Amino acid sequence: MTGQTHSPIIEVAGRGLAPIIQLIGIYVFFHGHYGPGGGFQGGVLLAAGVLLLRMTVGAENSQAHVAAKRTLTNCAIGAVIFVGTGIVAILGGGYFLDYAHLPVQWLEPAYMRYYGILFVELGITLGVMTGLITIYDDILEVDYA
Amino acid sequence: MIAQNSPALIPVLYLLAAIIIPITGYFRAGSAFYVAVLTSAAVFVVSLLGLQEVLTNGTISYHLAGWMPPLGIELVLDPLSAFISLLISFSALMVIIYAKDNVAMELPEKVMPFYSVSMLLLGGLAGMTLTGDLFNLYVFLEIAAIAGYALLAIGNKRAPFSAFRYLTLGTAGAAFYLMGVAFIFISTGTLNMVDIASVLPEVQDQTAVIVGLVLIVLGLAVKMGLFPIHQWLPDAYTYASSTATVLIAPIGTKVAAYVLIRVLTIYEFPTFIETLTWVAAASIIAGSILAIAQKDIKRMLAYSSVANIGYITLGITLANPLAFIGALMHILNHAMMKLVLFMAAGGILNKMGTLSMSRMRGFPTVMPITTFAFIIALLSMVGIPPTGGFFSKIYLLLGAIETESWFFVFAILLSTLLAVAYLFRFINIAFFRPYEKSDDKKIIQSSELTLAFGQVSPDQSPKEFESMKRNEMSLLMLIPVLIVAIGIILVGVFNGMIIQNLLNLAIPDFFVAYVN
Amino acid sequence: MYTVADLPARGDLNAPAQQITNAAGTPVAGAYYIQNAYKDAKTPNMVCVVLADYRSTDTMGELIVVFAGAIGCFFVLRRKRS
Amino acid sequence: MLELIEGHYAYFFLMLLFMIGIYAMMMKRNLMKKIMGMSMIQSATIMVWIVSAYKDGGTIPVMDPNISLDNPDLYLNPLPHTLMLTAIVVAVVTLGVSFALAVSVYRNYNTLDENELLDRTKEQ
Amino acid sequence: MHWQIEFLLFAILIVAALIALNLRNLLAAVVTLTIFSFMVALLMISMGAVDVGFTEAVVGAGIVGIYFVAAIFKTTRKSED
Repeated sequence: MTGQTHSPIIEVAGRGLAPIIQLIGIYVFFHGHYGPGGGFQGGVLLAAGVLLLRMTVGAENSQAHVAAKRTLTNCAIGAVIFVGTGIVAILGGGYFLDYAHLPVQWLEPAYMRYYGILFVELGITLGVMTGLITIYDDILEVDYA
Repeated sequence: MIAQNSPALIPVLYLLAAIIIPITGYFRAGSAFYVAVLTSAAVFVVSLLGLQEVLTNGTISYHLAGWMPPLGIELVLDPLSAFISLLISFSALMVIIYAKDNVAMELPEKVMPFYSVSMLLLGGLAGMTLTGDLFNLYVFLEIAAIAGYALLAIGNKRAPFSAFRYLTLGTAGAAFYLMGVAFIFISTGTLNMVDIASVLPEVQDQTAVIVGLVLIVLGLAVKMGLFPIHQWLPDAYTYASSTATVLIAPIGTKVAAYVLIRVLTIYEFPTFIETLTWVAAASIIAGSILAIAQKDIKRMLAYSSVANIGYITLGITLANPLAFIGALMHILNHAMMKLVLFMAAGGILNKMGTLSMSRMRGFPTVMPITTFAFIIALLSMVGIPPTGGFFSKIYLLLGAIETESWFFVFAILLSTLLAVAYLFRFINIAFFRPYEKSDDKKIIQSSELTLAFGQVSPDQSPKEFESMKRNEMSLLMLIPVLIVAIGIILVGVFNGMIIQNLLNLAIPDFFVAYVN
Repeated sequence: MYTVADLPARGDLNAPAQQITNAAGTPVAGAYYIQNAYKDAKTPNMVCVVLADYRSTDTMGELIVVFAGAIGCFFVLRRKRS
Repeated sequence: MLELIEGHYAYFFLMLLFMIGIYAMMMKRNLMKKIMGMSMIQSATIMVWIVSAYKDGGTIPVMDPNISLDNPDLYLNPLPHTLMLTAIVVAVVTLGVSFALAVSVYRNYNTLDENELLDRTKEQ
Repeated sequence: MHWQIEFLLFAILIVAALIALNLRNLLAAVVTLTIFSFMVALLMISMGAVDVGFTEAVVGAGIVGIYFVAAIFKTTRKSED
């Protein structure tokens, strides 16, 4: 499973499907405000695309797509985006995670919440995607050096 | 501003440190420790400020995301939660300082993730302490639990399996908790604790509400390690690395006990909770008896944890002010005792290479200062007057006598006698068995981590050996042990002050306020 | 098992969780969210608003849990290659 | 009686599922089977919340310009949905950590059978 | 008509759970568990929780399945009970 498969059909199908899954993931992420979807589902779909590549073309060959040694750091960055937003809101004089006190005063509060949600969901997407890939890599001991 | 925001800052700073550590660790591996120490110190200061704010201006209710409580999530910093969060941040600071040398010795390859995971554990526990929302409590509980599983899984060969058993039990406990919350939510329509308390008189006679409480208590009992479901605790504590045990043992189970107080406060301590008192009494007796039968120090301490969590639960469920103060005092005392005992045990394991009681001969001459701290903590566990343990037991006893429940008085006294037994067993082995020459050989052979003993050969002259035998823990490990050991005595001396100024305020309103 | 029979029936509009104000007079969160989610954040998907605004701390906890799982697995499983 | 069943059959099924999960966690000897039982318990708990959010005649909690927002009876309750979104994530990550521990156990003992593991941990 | 479909889904759910627990071959059990997850997702959608149903479908049938297969690949495929 960590190695490359020997069947060309599987490999071609994997290579072809993974970008489509990831495209759907991005769509789902941005569609979250208007219908079912959002940061978490988008992140899971993006992660599923990467895992499909990991399984079909082999862990070594898919390193160029998402490197195993960077996933944990990226997951942390995703979480920092979320927690950092909250801290910035405290510095802006509000409660923790109060988007109405973010330092972008030219927007009216409702739209600040709108973009605040979008920004936070960006953090969720990045964090969930890389976090799930990290767990998979660790279970299968994908080499990361 | 810091004091006003302290309810949010206490957990969030820990979590922020946890996620910053991998990022800085990616560039410089050695930075993890400094981030962790700085954060623990900062949180300690913040929780001190928060406590001061609470004592002067009353309870802080912090509305996360700026929404009023039934809509948003509320964090509550009242005297009780301020007390517990101060305790958490204090022991966190001590443990993180202590951990530096120990982690470098025990887990040299995993320094960075260790600090990150321990920060997650602390953040989860602090969040559990402060939150006023039942579902948010579940989220923080899971953060703490996942960090705990990971920490306990590193250790000797048997550690992953014991951690796995803890995981299955803990997940079942969390599922029970969530199911209980679901029943309460369906019957009351709200998740905020204050709100539930105000709705509860209308729906009190529905079975769903009561079963919800029972399920929540069952879920928490797993986390606390009460008697019938305590099996995960000794295994997990014994096989894990000593740093992880030091981090989890003093505060992990106590926070679950504290959450029990919070949940029972919603219900104003219903009478059917008396069953739990009997469970607690069984826990005290069984824990003490099993502790005596153990050969390994860490295992003995783990079983005595079961007994002590029994004391705390007993104090909570007796539901009168005296016993309640006793329980809170015991949370403080027991956390400090376990801090010293497990820290010392970690040092012993590193220097002597063994934790088996029967091979402790000569241990006082090798590590005199550690022995001093160890004995103080054991005295506190038994309840000898100048130490803090005496006063918490006195309050528990007074509480039990006030409700005229003589069986519980008997259980506390019996357990004290048993505690004396294991104290003397240790003293007997450590001080009164003659120190034999052959023991040196044993120590040398058994200790793989030996640093100073490495050059000593058994054939050297006794005098030469005497001078090289002193093998204390490193200074960075010794300082926290001594601070906490002195703290135990200080808590004993100033117990009246602590109770009057802090714990009296923490008693729920429906108990008659106890004036010292 | 016996307890669930005592719960409000499924889809019951009179269940406590579906009211506008509860027995003690405080607003019930669910109904408030439905009425005000669009006003407060201009976002039609109520679940999204509740997730990322009203109860954003839960979501932060969720993300931290994912991170905890990732670093927990890293801590438990990853070892230096010789 | 029939009303009771019609209103509550979902709860009964879910309690049954919860029992099955508990049974699997206690009785099954293979660690993977225990993990499966764990995921069943979590699913059952999540479903109980979802059932509690259902309203007769309510639509999904996404704003529809044709349906008035003022009458909350016309939309499902979004709160349990949100909470369960979080709970699902937590469940998945717990499963991930449990796999990590199971793999770690297998590395040390080369078996996943609980009885054998208990024997081997005792004899040392 | 609505509640009959739901009843059927619940029945499949329970049966899938029991089969997953009783299969000796862990890989087959995992596939059955994926069916179980998918039934849960369908039930959620039939109760109007589209977001949650979507998540459960993506997670339960996708990620958890992958993790299970990965863990079984790393350990063993046979089960004693």
